[in-house]
Amino acid sequence: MREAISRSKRLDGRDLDEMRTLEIELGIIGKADGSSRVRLGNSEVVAGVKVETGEPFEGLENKGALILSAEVLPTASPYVEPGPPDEETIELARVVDRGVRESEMVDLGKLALIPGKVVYVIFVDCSIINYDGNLFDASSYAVVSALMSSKLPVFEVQEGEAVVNTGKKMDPPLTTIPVSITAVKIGDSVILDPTAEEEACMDARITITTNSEGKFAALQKGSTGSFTIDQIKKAAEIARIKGEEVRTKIKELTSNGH
Amino acid sequence: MREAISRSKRLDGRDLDEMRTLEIELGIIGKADGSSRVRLGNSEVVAGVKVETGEPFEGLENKGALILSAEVLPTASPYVEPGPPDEETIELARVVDRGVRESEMVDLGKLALIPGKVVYVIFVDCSIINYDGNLFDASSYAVVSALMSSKLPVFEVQEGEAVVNTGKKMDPPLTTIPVSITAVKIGDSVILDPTAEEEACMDARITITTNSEGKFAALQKGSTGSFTIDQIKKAAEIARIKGEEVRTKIKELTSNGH
Amino acid sequence: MREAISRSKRLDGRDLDEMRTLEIELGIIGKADGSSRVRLGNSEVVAGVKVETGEPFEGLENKGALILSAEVLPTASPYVEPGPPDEETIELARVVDRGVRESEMVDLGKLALIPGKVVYVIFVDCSIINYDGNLFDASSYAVVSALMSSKLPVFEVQEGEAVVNTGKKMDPPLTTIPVSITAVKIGDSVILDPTAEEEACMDARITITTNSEGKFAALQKGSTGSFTIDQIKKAAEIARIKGEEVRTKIKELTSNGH
Amino acid sequence: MVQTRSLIDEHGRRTDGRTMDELRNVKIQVGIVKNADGSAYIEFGKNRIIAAVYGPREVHPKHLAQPDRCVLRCRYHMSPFSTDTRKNPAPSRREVEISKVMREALEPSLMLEDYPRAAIDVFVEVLQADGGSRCAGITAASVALADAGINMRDIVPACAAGKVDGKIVLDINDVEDKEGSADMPLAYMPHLERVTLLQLDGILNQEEFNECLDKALQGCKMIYEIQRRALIQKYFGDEQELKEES
Amino acid sequence: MVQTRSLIDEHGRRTDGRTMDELRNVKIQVGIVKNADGSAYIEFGKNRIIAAVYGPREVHPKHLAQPDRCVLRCRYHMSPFSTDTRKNPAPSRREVEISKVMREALEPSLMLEDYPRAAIDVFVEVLQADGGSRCAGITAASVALADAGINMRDIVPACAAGKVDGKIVLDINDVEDKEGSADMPLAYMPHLERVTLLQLDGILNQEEFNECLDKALQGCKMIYEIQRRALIQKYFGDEQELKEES
Amino acid sequence: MVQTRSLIDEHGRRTDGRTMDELRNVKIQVGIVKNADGSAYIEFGKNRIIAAVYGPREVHPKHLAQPDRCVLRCRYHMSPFSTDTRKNPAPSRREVEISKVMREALEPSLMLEDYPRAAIDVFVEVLQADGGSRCAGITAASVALADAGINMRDIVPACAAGKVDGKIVLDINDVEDKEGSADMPLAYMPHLERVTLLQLDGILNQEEFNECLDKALQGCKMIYEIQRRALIQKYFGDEQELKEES
Repeated sequence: MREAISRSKRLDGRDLDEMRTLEIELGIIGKADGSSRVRLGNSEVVAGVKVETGEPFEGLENKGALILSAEVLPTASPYVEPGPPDEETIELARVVDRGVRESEMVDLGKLALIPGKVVYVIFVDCSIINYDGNLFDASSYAVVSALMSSKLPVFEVQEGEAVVNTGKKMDPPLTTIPVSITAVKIGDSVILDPTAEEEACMDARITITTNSEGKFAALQKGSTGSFTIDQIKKAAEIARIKGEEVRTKIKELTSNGH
Repeated sequence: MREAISRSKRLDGRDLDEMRTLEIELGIIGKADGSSRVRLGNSEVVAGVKVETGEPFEGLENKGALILSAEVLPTASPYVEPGPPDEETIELARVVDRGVRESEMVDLGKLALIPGKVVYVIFVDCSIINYDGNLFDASSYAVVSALMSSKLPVFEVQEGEAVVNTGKKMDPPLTTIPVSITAVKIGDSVILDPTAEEEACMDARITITTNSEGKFAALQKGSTGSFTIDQIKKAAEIARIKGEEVRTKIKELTSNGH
Repeated sequence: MREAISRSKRLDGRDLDEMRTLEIELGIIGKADGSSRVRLGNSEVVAGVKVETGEPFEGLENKGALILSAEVLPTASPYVEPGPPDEETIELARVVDRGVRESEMVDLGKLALIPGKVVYVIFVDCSIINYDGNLFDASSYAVVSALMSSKLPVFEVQEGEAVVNTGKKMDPPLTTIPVSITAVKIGDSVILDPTAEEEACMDARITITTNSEGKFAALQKGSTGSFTIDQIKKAAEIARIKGEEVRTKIKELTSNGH
Repeated sequence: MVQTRSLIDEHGRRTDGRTMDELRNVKIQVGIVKNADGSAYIEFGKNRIIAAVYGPREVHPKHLAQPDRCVLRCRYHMSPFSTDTRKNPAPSRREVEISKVMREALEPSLMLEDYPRAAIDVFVEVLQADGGSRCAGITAASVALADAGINMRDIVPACAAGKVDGKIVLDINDVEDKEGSADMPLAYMPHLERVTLLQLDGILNQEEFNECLDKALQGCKMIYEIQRRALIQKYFGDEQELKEES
Repeated sequence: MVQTRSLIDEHGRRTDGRTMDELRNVKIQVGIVKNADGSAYIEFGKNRIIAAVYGPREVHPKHLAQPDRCVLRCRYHMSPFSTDTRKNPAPSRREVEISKVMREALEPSLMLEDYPRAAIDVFVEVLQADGGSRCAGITAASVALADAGINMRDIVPACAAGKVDGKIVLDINDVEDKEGSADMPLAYMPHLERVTLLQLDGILNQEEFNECLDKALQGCKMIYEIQRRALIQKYFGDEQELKEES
Repeated sequence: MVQTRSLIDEHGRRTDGRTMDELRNVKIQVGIVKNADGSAYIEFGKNRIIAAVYGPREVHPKHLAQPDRCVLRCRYHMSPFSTDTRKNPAPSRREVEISKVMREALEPSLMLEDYPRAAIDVFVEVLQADGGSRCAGITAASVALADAGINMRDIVPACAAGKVDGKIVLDINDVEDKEGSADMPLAYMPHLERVTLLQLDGILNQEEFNECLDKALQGCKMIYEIQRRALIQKYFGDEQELKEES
């Protein structure tokens, strides 16, 4: 494969900078306040949004809380062991979280109820059903589209500081659409949206998230190889351009029926 | 053994539908609000009831909470590893719990203090000291007799919603006596109250709990074999009849000194 | 080594009842409310004091809470596995705790804020950086000197039972200086302040803590050997005498810059 | 269980419009998890469940291998967003118990002696939970095992019956489970005529008990047909199905 | 420790009516856990404790085996109903420490070199806890080890002494432990004359320290007699005991 | 990130008095953990961090060993007293992630193929945490690896740049991390000219992104000098250093 890639060929016929087909299905989990099933090639992720009330995080007393988790289900590949999240899954969840959080996609400042005491708590959980590479982007797109399609319960503060669910629903206060683009280096080539096979022989990985204005919001270099400064600057530029393409696609796929 | 059982003989000379001797000793744990030591043949279980106050379960705001746990102590057999409860012990605790809960033995509706906020919390914990088969029934009888012999502390709600222990004691609000009967299938025979040796070669197990009216309240098929529909209907009938016998025995053994 | 010790010689040239050099550096963790780095020979421990408010312990409603933990860092020796504290580390933390607690070094009765509800909570945590024997004494000296050098935040109870940090600092209410002395038996000899090498061939260990009045406050026999009654009485006497020497040393080392 | 409102109307219709003997909508898709050796996705009422099978394969750690048979392992797990209130992702005691009875419900249908020293893993993920998720999970898992090509003695459909407003009804949904008075899940091998899972929560007299058992059995036979069609659909396509039906 | 009320009256009687040198009631039954290789049940004041021994037996995992001696393992555990407030069943740091000192208290009495590559497990379950449960547990465990036929150099009785109302007293109970000013548990091999466990909580001067140690030692000797009788009772019955006493 | 007060004054000075391109005080001591094969202590602003290396050594459990290379393991851990509010000693998700990226930042610098079947363990303990503890930890760990005599292709310095009050500045401290608008930690092998760690939190446009990257790179080169001197100091003493500088 390394040899093929050095000649700008990929096993599935894609160009080096070509993403796989992205499919998004919304609302598949009726019990969730928002949900999405994303297929990026053969990688498949279901994300669900659940909204409750709870205490704010320390130091962020006037903001709603956003809590993101991921589980790579043992259905996803023969190599997954059921159990608490391992190092890689923790990194995955934290990188996806960082894209959402640092881009300030959700305006958490609008989700406090009683500052310092009670705020909206938004759980976004990802279940990875099938693994065929690039879980960073697949999970990120699932989370972003689940949030975009979500309807939050409207809570109200009553006298005596009781917080009640009014039964009404509202759109979440969203400000931007963060899109992550993951590239991996194999030999001297840098390719986008790697499959499981490609990840198995990658030297290094880089995931770059941009917001709707094309600004960078988060970045994570991963794996045990290294990049030159130029490779990184180039990857950033590609992430900006490809990110905009994916953003357009996500908008299109999530606007059906909205 | 399979051969002997097929000729309606058991190693300990019992008939196929004969239970082992049941002994019940009450009040052995003075610090508990109720306690019982049950010997069913060589299987031995100590159960203790502890009553505290706490929050109700979600969805059951107007009811006391009943929490049942079991530990198979490493004293019980050479094969027990100390540690958190395994799959079998969790099943054991949940099946015993189901018999008590579904028969509504304890009228939990009478054990709320401040609905939605503070209720009686009844812990019933089983320590299995020696294992010689049929822990389901031995633990169930220990739990039921510990509850029957228990005296609950009387809590009172004072002004300002403070809950205080009055120092008084009361009988628990009991409505029925659930009795479980466990049968196992070995070859084509169905035997009651299996020993450890018999369990080692069983194909399937069924535990059926009846209440004082002879109605069915809970059932659990276990192990990797299967039953015919007729075997189940017959087991249900036997559970009703034998259950009544055991109920009479439990009443007799727990009435001493009351 | 056993043979040398039987002739009253130690590998590092010390007398049987001679302690190694004790070094104490205070205030190295500016973010802590008190801190200390102790070197006893090549054993090295950092202790930090953090003060918060919280609920009192059950049965001790009118007292501040003192919570002591220890971690033997994997830096400390090739044989330490990272992970939750093992049996030996739990014993270490509990023995150091007992010396501080039973001597009533900190007058916890002065650290309640709203009796039964809110009290000062003093965390003292030890990180063992390098292991060369006698962690009991090294950790104990680190904890005691960190407490001696600590400045506690002053909390105040305002109307409506709100507890606020005033931003002021106060000395902790200390009553005595507990000092532990650890002796180990190798063959028929009893030696003080063992190195790692000496501990590796010890038969039994005894740690005795005295207070500033020379009274005994805590004792722990450890390891799988045994002592005669006379050996213990003698060890107690030595602990009193050597304890006073170490106490003088600690006072001296902690008074610099105070 | 608390009886708070009428769960069956004057026309014998239940809260979701079903008659007493009617199943909820059940849809099974075979082979939807690309990496698995076999898989199935089931919609059973509002249940949304994926079952994936890996194996027969090597056992890790090796000392768990059996010299004369295959080890069957089973995990029933609920995604955090599957329930009304968010579920903690760590396995609950309930999930541990269901994993056990699910394994015991599937094991009699498998020719485990054909794969000595190996293991088969069945992973059941509940993406959305409605009443009867364990029955739906067993139903999907049995189809996934067939899809994986495991040697089987029979397929295992599962279905519950229960008591609601004093009547025995088929296939208890979420509301009926919470507010009804009894729930009896059953798994049954239709050709071998054997019960492989049976549980009961709630009060039934002897007559009701037998009626409930028989009704759940009928449900299993209906579920079996749906399992069969889903497998035919996968392996022979729509055409074959039409031919067969004609 | 808090001194809130008088724990010794004008006649030198303690809260439970004992004199300063009196043990609580101690009763030992040998061999009560059917499956164990050795076992004992002890009532020591209000303590109700079971000790069971399994071994010598194979070690799992194998790499823990020692080529030249037997591995001794020990678990001290409290049942959830054993204490005034319900105890969480997960082992506390206190239970971990007591398990360790208990093992170290028993090990010197055992000829572990006689069983290379094997393990002996001692399980001590506190069904009801009173003051001195670690001493009662060691006492019962040592009898259970004898009952299991393990080669022993000595039996290990254990007993505490302490300081209450300014006086050194034998065998501290629950109230005296909480409200008294010092507690010193001791385990002692009476024939080898060796201390195998010693701890101290609370303040004693040198003189009191020595008095306390001597008093606990006397307690151990009294406990030893009770251990001996319990073993004779088991193996030779009442008759033998009567003969011997005559 | 919240912008609440001015973090750069009219003279271009930051809250701790530094200019835009100035590092905090960095001090490295080599070889301070006696038992370790290599170690370093770093003070980096208010960070106080110890890095210790054990290995190359045998791998436990053995099945983790690699036939053709050494396994590198890395733990980043914070002492409970290292942070403003006491930190729970159990490893947080943040610590797990940092342990991973730290390992990946160090691995390209090591000739792991020289030690087949072995393991090298790097333990980084944060005694006091300030902004940039991961960079300080990598910096110290790389020195500790050199001190352990591991075959290396390069040393790995690490340093962050970020955006504060609309300006790109070097080496973000705690306040700037919390109140600034972007933080970009970088680890860089100065001779091989390769980036081994890069992260970004916060908003930057393309130009700022490149500026930030370049600034962090300059920081790494400055840190590298400090690493080099610390190692020379250890191995050749002050004299050598003076000679070299003259």
